[in-house]
Amino acid sequence: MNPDFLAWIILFLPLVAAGLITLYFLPQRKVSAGLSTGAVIIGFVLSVIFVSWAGWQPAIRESAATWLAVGPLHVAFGLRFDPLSLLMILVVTGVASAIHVYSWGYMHEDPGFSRFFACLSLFTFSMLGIVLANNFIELFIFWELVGVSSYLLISFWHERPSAADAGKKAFLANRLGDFGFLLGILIVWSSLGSLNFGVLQDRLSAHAGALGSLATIAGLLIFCGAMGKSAQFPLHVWLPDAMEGPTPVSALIHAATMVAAGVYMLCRVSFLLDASALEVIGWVGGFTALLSAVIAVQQDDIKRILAYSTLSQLGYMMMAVGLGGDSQAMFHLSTHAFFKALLFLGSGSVILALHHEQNIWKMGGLRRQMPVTFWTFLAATFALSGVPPFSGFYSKDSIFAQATARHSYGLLVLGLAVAVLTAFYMFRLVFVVFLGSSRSPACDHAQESPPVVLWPLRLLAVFSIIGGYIGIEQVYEKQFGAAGAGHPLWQQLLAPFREAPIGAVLGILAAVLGFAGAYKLYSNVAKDPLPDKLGALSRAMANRFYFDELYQATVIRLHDALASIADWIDRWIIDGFCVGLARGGTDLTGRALRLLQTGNLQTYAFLFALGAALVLYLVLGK
Amino acid sequence: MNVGLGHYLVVSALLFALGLFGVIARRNLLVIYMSLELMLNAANLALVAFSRFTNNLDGQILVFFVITVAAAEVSVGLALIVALYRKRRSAHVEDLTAMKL
Amino acid sequence: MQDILFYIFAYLALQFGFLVVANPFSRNPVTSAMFLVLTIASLAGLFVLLHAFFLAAVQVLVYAGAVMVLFLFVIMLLDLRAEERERLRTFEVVAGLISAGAILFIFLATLVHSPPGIQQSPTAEGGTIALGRLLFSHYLLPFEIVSVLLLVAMVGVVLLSKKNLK
Amino acid sequence: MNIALLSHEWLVLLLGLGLLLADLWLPPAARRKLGYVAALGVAAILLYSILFVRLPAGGVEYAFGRMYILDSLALFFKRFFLLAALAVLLMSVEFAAEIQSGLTEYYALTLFALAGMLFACSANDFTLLFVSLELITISFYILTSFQRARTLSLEAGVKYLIIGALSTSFTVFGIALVYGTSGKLNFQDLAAVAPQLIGNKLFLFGLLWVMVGLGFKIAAFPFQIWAPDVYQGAPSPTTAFLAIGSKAAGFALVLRVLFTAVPAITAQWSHLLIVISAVTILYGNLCALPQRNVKRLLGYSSIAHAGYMLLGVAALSAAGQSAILYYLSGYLFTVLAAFTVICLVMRHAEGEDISRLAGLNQRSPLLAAAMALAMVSLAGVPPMAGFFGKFLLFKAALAQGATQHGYYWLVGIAILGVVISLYYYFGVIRAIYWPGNAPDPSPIPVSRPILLSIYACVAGMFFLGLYPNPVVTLTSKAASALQAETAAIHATATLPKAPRAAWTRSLLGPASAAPSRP
Repeated sequence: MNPDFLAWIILFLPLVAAGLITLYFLPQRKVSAGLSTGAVIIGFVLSVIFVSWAGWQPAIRESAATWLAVGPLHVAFGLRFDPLSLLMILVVTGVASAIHVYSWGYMHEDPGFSRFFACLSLFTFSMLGIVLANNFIELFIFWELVGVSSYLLISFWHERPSAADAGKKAFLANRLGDFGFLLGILIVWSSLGSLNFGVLQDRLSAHAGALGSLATIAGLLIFCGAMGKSAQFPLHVWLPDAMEGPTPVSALIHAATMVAAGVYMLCRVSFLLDASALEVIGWVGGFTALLSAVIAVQQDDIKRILAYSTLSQLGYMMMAVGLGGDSQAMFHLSTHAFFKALLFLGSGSVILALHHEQNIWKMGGLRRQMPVTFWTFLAATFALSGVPPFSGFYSKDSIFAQATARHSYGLLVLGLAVAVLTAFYMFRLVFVVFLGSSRSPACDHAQESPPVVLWPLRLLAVFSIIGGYIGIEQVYEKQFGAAGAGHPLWQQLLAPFREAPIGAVLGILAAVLGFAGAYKLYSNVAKDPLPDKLGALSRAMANRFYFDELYQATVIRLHDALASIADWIDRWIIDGFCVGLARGGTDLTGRALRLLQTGNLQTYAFLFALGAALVLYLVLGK
Repeated sequence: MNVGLGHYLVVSALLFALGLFGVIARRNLLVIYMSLELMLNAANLALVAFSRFTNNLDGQILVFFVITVAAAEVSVGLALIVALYRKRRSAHVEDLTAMKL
Repeated sequence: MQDILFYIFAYLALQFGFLVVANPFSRNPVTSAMFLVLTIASLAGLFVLLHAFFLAAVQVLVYAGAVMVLFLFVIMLLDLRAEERERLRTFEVVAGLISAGAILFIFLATLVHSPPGIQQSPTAEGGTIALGRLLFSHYLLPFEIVSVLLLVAMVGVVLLSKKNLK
Repeated sequence: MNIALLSHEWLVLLLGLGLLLADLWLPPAARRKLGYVAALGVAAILLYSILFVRLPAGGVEYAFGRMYILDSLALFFKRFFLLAALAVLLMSVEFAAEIQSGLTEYYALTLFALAGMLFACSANDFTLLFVSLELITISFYILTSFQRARTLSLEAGVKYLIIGALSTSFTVFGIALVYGTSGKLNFQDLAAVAPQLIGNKLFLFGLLWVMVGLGFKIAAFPFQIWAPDVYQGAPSPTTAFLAIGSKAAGFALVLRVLFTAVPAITAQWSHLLIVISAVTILYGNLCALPQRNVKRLLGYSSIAHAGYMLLGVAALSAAGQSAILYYLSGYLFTVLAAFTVICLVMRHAEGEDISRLAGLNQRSPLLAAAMALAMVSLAGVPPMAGFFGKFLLFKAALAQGATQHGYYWLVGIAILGVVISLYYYFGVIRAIYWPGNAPDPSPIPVSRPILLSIYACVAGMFFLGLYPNPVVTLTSKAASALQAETAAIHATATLPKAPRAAWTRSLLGPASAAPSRP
């Protein structure tokens, strides 16, 4: 049997599960969950088997069936196997498996249990489709399917108006980007005459300037699609609202799948992007990273902090793409998938324990009641902040190294600033939620989550720790050329210091700086007994206090102000004004135009005759 | 000046314009309907004139069809107006604005 | 002689047509209907001048005879005394003048720009035999369709004007 | 002359007459079921058409002296109309309670309108065009005003009647001018002389007014003004048939006239077509935005969809024409699904406000899903049919962009229209799934035939969106017929008179001399 067959099974298993659940098993909760989870776990196992058979060969292979032939346009429904897609199916099925298992515990009480799993399976199917697609049309269709299924998931609790609105907002923002994307696809098709990625790459490498003057526009239009899906400025408004969905959905959307799709797609078609398009992409990414990191500092809702953190990390990935570092972007995407899924599932565990409390100032001291959640969350925090030897350090460092190599010092500084902020807000979160003493009675009675929730956390924690040096980057480098030779594990552990010492050291410094800031501010804010004991201490402590206040007065004030401004811009200018103006404008035009429709027959006859005269004039008047 | 095709066309166009004016300016449905008949007659005149001057009887056949169709249309239209009058006690156009915007 | 007759019939048709749509003395639909009969009769005269004898007869029989009688029946049936007070409104008159004028202007300009350039001596005779032959040979299909159309109209009229709904 | 050539039309007419006759003997209680008989009959004709009707080797056959044409385009449309009528008839049976009198006549008139459409798509001559258009239009006048007890229905009927008659007079005047300047009524004969008439403004004048009449049928700007009122007031099955059948018949004739009769002139009208298409799209979508009545909303949306399809006309290419046919196929399933749901949900309600859809999800999950999918497809979201149709249309227009940049603008505006339309389509979906308290929480019974019809529509939407290849092959073959036949005729001989004489003789018998036509 042709092993390619396995890949088709991997792709369609979740769809079959979703179909079976909707058609037959909606009342049987256990069966639906079992089907859905089984499909994705089997998918993961099959992916491992398939990958071990296919190997990480850079050779590009496809498995295709003719799907559409319109004149010169020949579109096949095909799967593309190269290191990029193979690794991604591992990541997607892996992370999705963990989330499915976790959902079994998390959603247990929900009446829409079966429906939830059906949507989850549909979502997994669409995401796998994006990863495996071998041409633009197929990609676009799965791309839209992801949009639809995310709409279903975000507005899963559709009886809440806020959830329904969030779903609609996500869908519309995505569609706005997608139309640019579709236009870009059409331009590429009309100038290069094919939609297959392999063929496109060949044609472009044969004639570098084949796209001509349209190259930049096409690149930017394609980036529009990524902007919507990966929530880049100014289309980022939907992502924080998308927190209205159940927590496993947030984890799925934020970690390996939906938002990653934009970055993945750009890497998939990076050969289409020319220098000026890349420049724009890089700076949009950098700006998004900074903006959302600043906003994250001001948030009190645990899931919102993580949402803005996702935005900011996506900004990193976009920045890497803009710097021409596709393998670095994908590397960060992969490690981010693990630790961000972990963070979300950890926060879900906390929220569950506190009976759906999401405000971090009503938490505290959860370290004792929830040790597993705490330690895994901490591991993810270290990874996100870029502390060696956690995975995030390696991937983030590779981006800094790329910036240094490209002499893009502007973006490097931006990236470092974001790194400082990242460490700051993440440790603030850890200090407030897990350390210190409890701030509400719920915290005292909190209990560790059931094992079905904890095992996914443990599994993801392992990957968040070791993800940086198990060869992920090497796989991507095989895809994008410049493959380094495989190194033993211990050498990879130290690789950043050997290959790009400046970036590595600066990265660690940034993390330390952020940590120090958070420690100074937030270990005091908590009602720890520690400050009381040390309160008797003399000048040194007073000085320290004074320093803290200074810090508070200047840096944090400024910080606060900046954050509020950014938040304000986000809320009013982008979300309110621009979107509002566009909506209001069209609405008004609609109402004005409708006045023509007076309902009076004579007016109708008049307009009809006038129209006939107009048409005559347009043609004969010349 | 000899009367030619052009003359007939001008008369036909004038009649057409008169009918159009009536459709737009009058408010009684019956009169509007008569104006529409006027427009159709204008078109018929043009067809007959063309038929005569191009030595081709197809135009006259077409007029035959137009007259038949117009008769059918008139009967349906008048029945409709009667039905509406029974319901609303009015054959005025302004009373027909339940649906708008 | 024929030219003079053309001018007479054309003038009559236009004059009566004007009285149909914009009679300055009466807004009564009956008056409009009567003038429409006269317009149609004048047009029949023009048809005769164009040697369309059969159509001239049909015009008088079907249009002036049948269709207009139908109109008059309906007017009597509806008892539209209130309609007599209908006034023309400025807006509607202006709207009508603008659109009808625009279309007329464009048509005349077109006619001047490209006059129909057929100047051979007209010979077509619209006799009953010639038309009948054509109608039942080449134009048999539309003829049959029109018969269906008349059936449709009949069914529709019966349904729409039936007194009781059950 | 092959009698079997017109078999679709004959059979449909016979079915309609049979229904009218059956009505005389049947007890009133059984009349409702006659709708199923009609539907069954249409299904049988459709089956017959698919199984037994084959085109000859040349791909085209003529009748009545090339007045009637049967080619792949006509056959495509005939099956299309039969399918549409089938669903509409099933819908009518559900709607029967709302029609006080003349139920059988309602079915029969639907069939006669269908016959008109079948003739229209085979029209190869202005006479047949006029007569078949009138058959459709007059049937629709009656069908629109069928609910005599409802003032709205009568008002819609009168509005449709007056504007329709206005458009008829324009069309007839247009035909007169075309005929007078060219001396031809046959499309292919016209194609031979049209290139010499490019400069003749009187000819262009006539042609434009013929297009005014067709523009009225498809509800293109600036002749769209009647559509919302009529869609709103007409009985729901009529609205569905109007949205699908009447519009498609209009497009069939637009394609025949523009691309068979006067391709040389159409080629010069790209500007006009681009402007009309763009304005139609914007008008329909913008006006639909603040709309609360679902049927009226679909009326405006149908204007917008006419605009999208005009994009394919404006593209002036076989790809564009094929895309129109594809789009129509998707539109068929989508609109039928939407109207079937509206018909079932709103049949007892006056005023089809969107809020009436609230709680539909609880009342009937199947109807809710069908309606939501239809809206998604109308909005052009993959993987539904609407997406692929739009994709093909945009692609066809962009392919012409190199020659004229207006096409880029047109596609840009069309995409803008799509984005605007999302708001109101999702408003409908939102209303369906909005929890709130439903005005009438009782579950909606769905009969078996309607169930079948809805399943078929949903399957069609998915099929056209997911596996377009078979239909694309079909539509591109049908579209290629438009010009190929003209070319074939003018290549073989100068034969405008030959077939006519032969057929006349065969009818009148050898004894009668063929009349010498002056």
